[in-house]
Amino acid sequence: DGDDGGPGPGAGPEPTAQADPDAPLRPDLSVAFLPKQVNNPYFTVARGGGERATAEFAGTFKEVGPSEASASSQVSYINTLTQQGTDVIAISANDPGAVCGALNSARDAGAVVVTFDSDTRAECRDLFINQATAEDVARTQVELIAGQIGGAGEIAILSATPNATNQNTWIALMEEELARPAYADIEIVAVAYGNDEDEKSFQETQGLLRSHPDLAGIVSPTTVGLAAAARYLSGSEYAGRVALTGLGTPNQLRQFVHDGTVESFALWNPADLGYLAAHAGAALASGRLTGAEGETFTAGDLGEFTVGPDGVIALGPPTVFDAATVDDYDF
Amino acid sequence: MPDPTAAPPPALRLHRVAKSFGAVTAVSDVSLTLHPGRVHALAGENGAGKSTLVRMLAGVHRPDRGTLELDGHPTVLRDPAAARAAGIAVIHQEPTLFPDLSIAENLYLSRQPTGRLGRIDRRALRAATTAQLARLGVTLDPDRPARGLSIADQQLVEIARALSLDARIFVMDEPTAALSGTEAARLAAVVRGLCDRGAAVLFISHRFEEIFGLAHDITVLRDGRHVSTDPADRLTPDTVVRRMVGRDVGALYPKTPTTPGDTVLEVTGLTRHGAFHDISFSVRRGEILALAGLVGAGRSEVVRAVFGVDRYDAGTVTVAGRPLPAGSPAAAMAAGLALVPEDRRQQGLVLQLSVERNTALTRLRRLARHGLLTTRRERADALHWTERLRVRHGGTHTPAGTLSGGNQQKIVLAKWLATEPAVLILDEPTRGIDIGTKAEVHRMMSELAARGLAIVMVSSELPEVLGMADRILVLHEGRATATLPGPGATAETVMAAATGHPGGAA
Amino acid sequence: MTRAHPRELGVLAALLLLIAGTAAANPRFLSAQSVRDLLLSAAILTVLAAGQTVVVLTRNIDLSVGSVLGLAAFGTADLLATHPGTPLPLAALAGITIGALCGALNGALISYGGVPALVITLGTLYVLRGTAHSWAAGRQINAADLPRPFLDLGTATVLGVPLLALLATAVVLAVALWLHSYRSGRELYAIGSEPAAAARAGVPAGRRVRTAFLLSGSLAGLAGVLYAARYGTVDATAGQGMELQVVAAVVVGGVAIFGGSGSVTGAALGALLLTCIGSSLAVLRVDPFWQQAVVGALILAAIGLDRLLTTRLAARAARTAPEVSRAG
Amino acid sequence: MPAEPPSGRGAAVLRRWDSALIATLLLVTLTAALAVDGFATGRNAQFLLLDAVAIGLVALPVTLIVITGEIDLSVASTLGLCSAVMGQLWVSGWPLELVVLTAVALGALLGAVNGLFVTGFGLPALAVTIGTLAAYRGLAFVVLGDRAVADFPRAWTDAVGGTALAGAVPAAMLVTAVAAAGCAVLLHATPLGRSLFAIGNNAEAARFSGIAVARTKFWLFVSCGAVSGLAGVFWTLRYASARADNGQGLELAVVAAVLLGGVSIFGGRGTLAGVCAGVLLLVTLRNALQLADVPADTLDIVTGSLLILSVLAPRALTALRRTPTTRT
Ligand SMILES: Nc1ncnc2c1ncn2[C@@H]1O[C@H](COP(=O)(O)OP(=O)(O)OP(=O)(O)O)[C@@H](O)[C@H]1O
Ligand SMILES: Nc1ncnc2c1ncn2[C@@H]1O[C@H](COP(=O)(O)OP(=O)(O)OP(=O)(O)O)[C@@H](O)[C@H]1O
Ligand SMILES: [Mg+2]
Ligand SMILES: [Mg+2]
Repeated sequence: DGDDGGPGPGAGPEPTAQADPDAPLRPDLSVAFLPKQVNNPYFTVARGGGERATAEFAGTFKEVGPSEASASSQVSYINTLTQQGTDVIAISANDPGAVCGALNSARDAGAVVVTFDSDTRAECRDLFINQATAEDVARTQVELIAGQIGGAGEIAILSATPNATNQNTWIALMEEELARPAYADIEIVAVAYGNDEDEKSFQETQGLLRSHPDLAGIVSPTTVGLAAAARYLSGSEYAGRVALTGLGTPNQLRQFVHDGTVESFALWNPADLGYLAAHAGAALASGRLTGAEGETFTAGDLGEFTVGPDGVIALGPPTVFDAATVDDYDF
Repeated sequence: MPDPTAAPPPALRLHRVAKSFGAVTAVSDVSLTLHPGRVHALAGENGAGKSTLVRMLAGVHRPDRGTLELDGHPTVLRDPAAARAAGIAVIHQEPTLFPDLSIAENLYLSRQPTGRLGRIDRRALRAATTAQLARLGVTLDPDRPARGLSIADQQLVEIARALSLDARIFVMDEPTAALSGTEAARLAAVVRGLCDRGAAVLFISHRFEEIFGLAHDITVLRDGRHVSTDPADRLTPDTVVRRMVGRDVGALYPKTPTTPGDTVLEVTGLTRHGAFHDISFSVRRGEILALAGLVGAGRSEVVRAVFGVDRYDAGTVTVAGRPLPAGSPAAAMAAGLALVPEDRRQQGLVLQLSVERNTALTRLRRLARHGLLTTRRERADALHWTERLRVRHGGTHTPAGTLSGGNQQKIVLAKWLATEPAVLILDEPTRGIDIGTKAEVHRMMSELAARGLAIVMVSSELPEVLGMADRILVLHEGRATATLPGPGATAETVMAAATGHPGGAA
Repeated sequence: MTRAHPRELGVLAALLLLIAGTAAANPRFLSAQSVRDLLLSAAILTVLAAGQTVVVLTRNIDLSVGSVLGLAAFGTADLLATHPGTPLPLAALAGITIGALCGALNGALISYGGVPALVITLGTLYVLRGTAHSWAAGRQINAADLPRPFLDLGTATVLGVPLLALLATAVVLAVALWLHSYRSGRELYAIGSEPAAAARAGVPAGRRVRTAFLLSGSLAGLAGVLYAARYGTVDATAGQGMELQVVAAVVVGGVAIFGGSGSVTGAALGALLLTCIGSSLAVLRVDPFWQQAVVGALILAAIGLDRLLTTRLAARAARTAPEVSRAG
Repeated sequence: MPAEPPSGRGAAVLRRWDSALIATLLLVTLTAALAVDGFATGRNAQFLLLDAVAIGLVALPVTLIVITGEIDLSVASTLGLCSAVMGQLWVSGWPLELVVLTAVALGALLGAVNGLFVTGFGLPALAVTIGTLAAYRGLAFVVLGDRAVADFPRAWTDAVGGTALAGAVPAAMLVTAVAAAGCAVLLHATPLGRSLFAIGNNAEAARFSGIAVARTKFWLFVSCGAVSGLAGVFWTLRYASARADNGQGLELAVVAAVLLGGVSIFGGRGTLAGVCAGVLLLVTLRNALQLADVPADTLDIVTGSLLILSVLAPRALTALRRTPTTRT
């Protein structure tokens, strides 16, 4: 389905001006973060990074957003930001298409738009800050699970909602990765969807174990799913028999890493993601970047980044956490 | 008759109480004294303020002015619980039961016999209920939910509930309105028993034979004001009526003989399992057919099925030669049928809506102009009918629920008379209606019949049946037991058929 | 109420049908661990349904339970995380107290204001959820922040039966006993059956309604504590959207939505049925895109079946009524 | 469900509530215009009115349904399913005119299913529509899965977001306003409207008066479905995105607006002007508070408090005007 986040070829307004890497950063930039949903712990951490970055270039920062993840309420927040004349809008989109009209009005009114975590169609934003390339995420998780189950066995995937775009991209790439000869003995037997709800994730984990008695491992590329599956496994007869890995935050999984339910798992640092998004927005708004492929800029203490094809900047490969390193992080 | 010289102090005294609802003065300056061992009857037209007085004694309304004394002590009844605690048991005019609770719990709610650890003793509860109902000669299953009880059965449960209270003062607001003679007689016996035990009773009825049969004292109210209080033996029905109405009342059953025309309504083999079986009758223009029987005989269910609000399993209904589709009141109305149902509060009226909305409800389309309906038109129409039936109301825009019981009944009559039906079905048309208006209703029925209407009347009042009907169909346990000619029938022949012993009268 | 309970029979039939069907397709659905998981999963919903039943019987409704659960869950977890030394009973009491306060607020607004519960609790649903969010301010409390013994409560078993399930059963039995055998419990039915009659009979309706909401709130608080113990991860969204599930459980369990009839055992069966539907779909590996549609269809089927059984039984009772013999 | 005591002032209080609500709306608008930057601009007014369209449209039939004492919680799911089907048909190459008609017809069909369950089988509407809420949403996922269809023609999406009357009002709002006016006449000045109030207050008496209660309710559910389908079309074109989860959670906002508008949840009372004012008040307040950078938590708290106030205030008004003597 090419109608979601997939960057369309030749889409988007061509950069009109030339980038000037030495342009001074505009003073008093107003930066607004618009997460999928406010009060979501993941985005709270990302906001921390954004706030830190904004303080570095002496802008004003705010976070606004709906209390439940829906595209339509994001639209009304974008409209509000447009009304307020915000300079930088950093958004994690609930729907790649639905927010497009509103974002383009915002850009017409002079704002720059940076997407992070979850992209829109390429023609409605200036830059996308990719937390990790999908290939990296998929490869890391496959490596982790393969190591944990000793390179052979049945595995299952516990995803978020069936319509989560990034989840589905990762799952597809994991399947590709597993098709390589090195993983010939590993087979994905099922994909379950816990809808990012605790109870549903519990039930789906149970269902997986029930319908696949020989299951060797579960990969859950979503923080809620991973935490719920870990909690369920740790208290059930399957503890220690079924391996578990995926994407999760160190704080959520510390307990289960220490009690042996989860050997290792991966994630990027959401704070860095927010930090990078804010800096990229400032660079755009000041004319240091236009979003064209090949441009480079420095994002505070994270160092230098290069704009890739379709205006995508990658944060870097995800970090792997295990018993030795999990206590070094706090998010 | 108890000896008046040895009269103990009054059990209850109301002194110059008054009560208004907005602009409507329901009761003004009424005093009333109830003595232990005496039955005090309250008489008055519909809307005279009787039920309002009752509600004050029940703790439902608080008087605006005036005082209440119990055994000589001034008392304020803040709520129904307080009235009950003070030893006052009330039977309200409109029975209000808990449809989902069993009859036993309806009787003994909050007073259920309890056993160990305060748990309800269900066996004792059932036994007490059976005993209480037996006092009234009623055999209802104590475990049966109250939902679906006929109005009469509801009234009986309401009475049993009040009687089961260990009270010193009993207030009874038209307890017999829905009952037939048998039950009413049994209630009278129970009331006498209560008096003998020293209870004081306030008794309200529109039936004079009951009042004069029971009461020691009679108070007459008019327009919310006290008119007179006298010992019953110094009064006659005529004097009471004159004091109530302020004028003489015409004959109660002014039946004018008519020559019946063509058959309009024909019912053949009507059956509904569990309710009635193989009922057939026909009514001709100008004729009044009465359906008689004991309470619960199934009369109401027959007429409901004919009108289409209830389904039936077999049989046909034909109006003016055309078969009527089952289960459609709208079709019945289009064919010229009208049904004044027995339960005015549930079936007859939308209590929350204004009088004018209620009277218009049967003719919404006819009153509309270009599809639009205005309050002005509804009001003009409602005023016409309320004046014709002499309804006492605080304006046609007031909710129907604020009218007195009898006046509500008149609104139901009005909304159906206004449809100008060819066949008028009346289920207990004069329940709760005062004597003056009753005469009026009867006169109207005669008039309508004379103008060629066919009338089917269900009534539990034998005199009404005998006085008004051209023919009487008697039902017993869902089956027709006799068809009697109106003029020739006597109370005995009807009762014989109603109890299942037609004795060759058919 | 002393007769057989046809309303519960309907749900029970639906439940057995579902279990039999699933077990036929996958026998492991009846394994010890599986049954344990099922009971565990149903426990929280059951506790909520018990409270909701009491409220619905009085012709009211409590839509705020999901938000109350969230607030209590977060409160308890926050307390335990910031004061790790807090004795567990005290922490549980704190959660229940939060719930009780919310319930008392609902009850007071409804009974003193004389206003419809649906509107008030829809309002407090928003208000309490907003409060939980501003309290949590995006924080999440994780398993590592919670004391081990507290987390163990969520998984502990007594003689192989999950502790949480036992607790839920105890709650249901206690409420059932109260509703069935105590005067005040019967008064709840009376209030819901016909408020006007209850007023005339001198039933202290206001007090009873307040009690019902207090109970519902407290049980939602308890459910919040159980939630925190079971899932180990709590943020301000805990229990979001739960209200519709609870109402569905109660209604499926045969409690009349307009009050006056139904039983808490029926509601508990309803909760079990709903949970079972979720588990069955997971075990049967029903296409994820179909799952929600099937849940909806099964809810409809359950209430339909219940209605069918009820009317059948009523019809049979009417036909065998003593007064009138049946037509030949 | 005669839960409301027959009060002589019911209608009058309601009328006063309408005017109070409209006054509040004007006050909020005026205050926001003076105090909130960017509120009093033509563009913001456009945004605001566009935001009100979906809620406002769906609130109309829901108002009628609630006045008859029923409820429809499945409206948002119907919207979602119609949107999903619209997307699916569009990608499979149907002409858009036909797609739109099909979506509306589908909505009517879904409403008919609700109506059949409620009037045909006599099941409580709350229970039925909680079931179809899940079922329809689930079917939306079955139809469109995780896909989003976005490539609707610009001409259509622009038309939906476009303006009429010389750019003064969004065209969609104009349509909604006309529909609202039509509904108001229907409800307050036609035989059908009168019978809706009668049904809501006492369905039995309405049936005894020759009103086809079941048939009326059935058609109300059908039209509610059709309007929800229309709202789905609007939603899809407005956001240029057909998705299975479109409009999720809208049902509570709609019910909140209807109740805020003074419609009694027990049926039989309410005005359409009140509901319109309720919708606009909710949307305006949200818009103004968002512009004032009030966080989402506080928005929820304000919305909830407003709902609670909406029922408590008329009571307080009545209580002030008459001393409590009646307790029927
Ligand atoms: N709640 C109320 N609000 C407004 N008016 C009321 C209310 N209750 C009673 N009234 C008015 O008070 C007057 C007296 O009514 P009441 O019910 O006491 O009459 P009643 O003597 O019992 O008549 P009936 O014989 O018809 O039962 C009537 O005009 C009635 O409309
Ligand atoms: N909806 C119902 N459900 C169950 N039983 C009912 C229902 N309606 C009436 N009954 C019972 O059916 C019997 C016949 O009632 P019906 O009202 O037709 O009697 P009736 O001859 O009109 O007497 P009444 O004087 O009480 O009106 C009664 O025993 C009544 O309790
Ligand atoms: Mg009276
Ligand atoms: Mg009858």
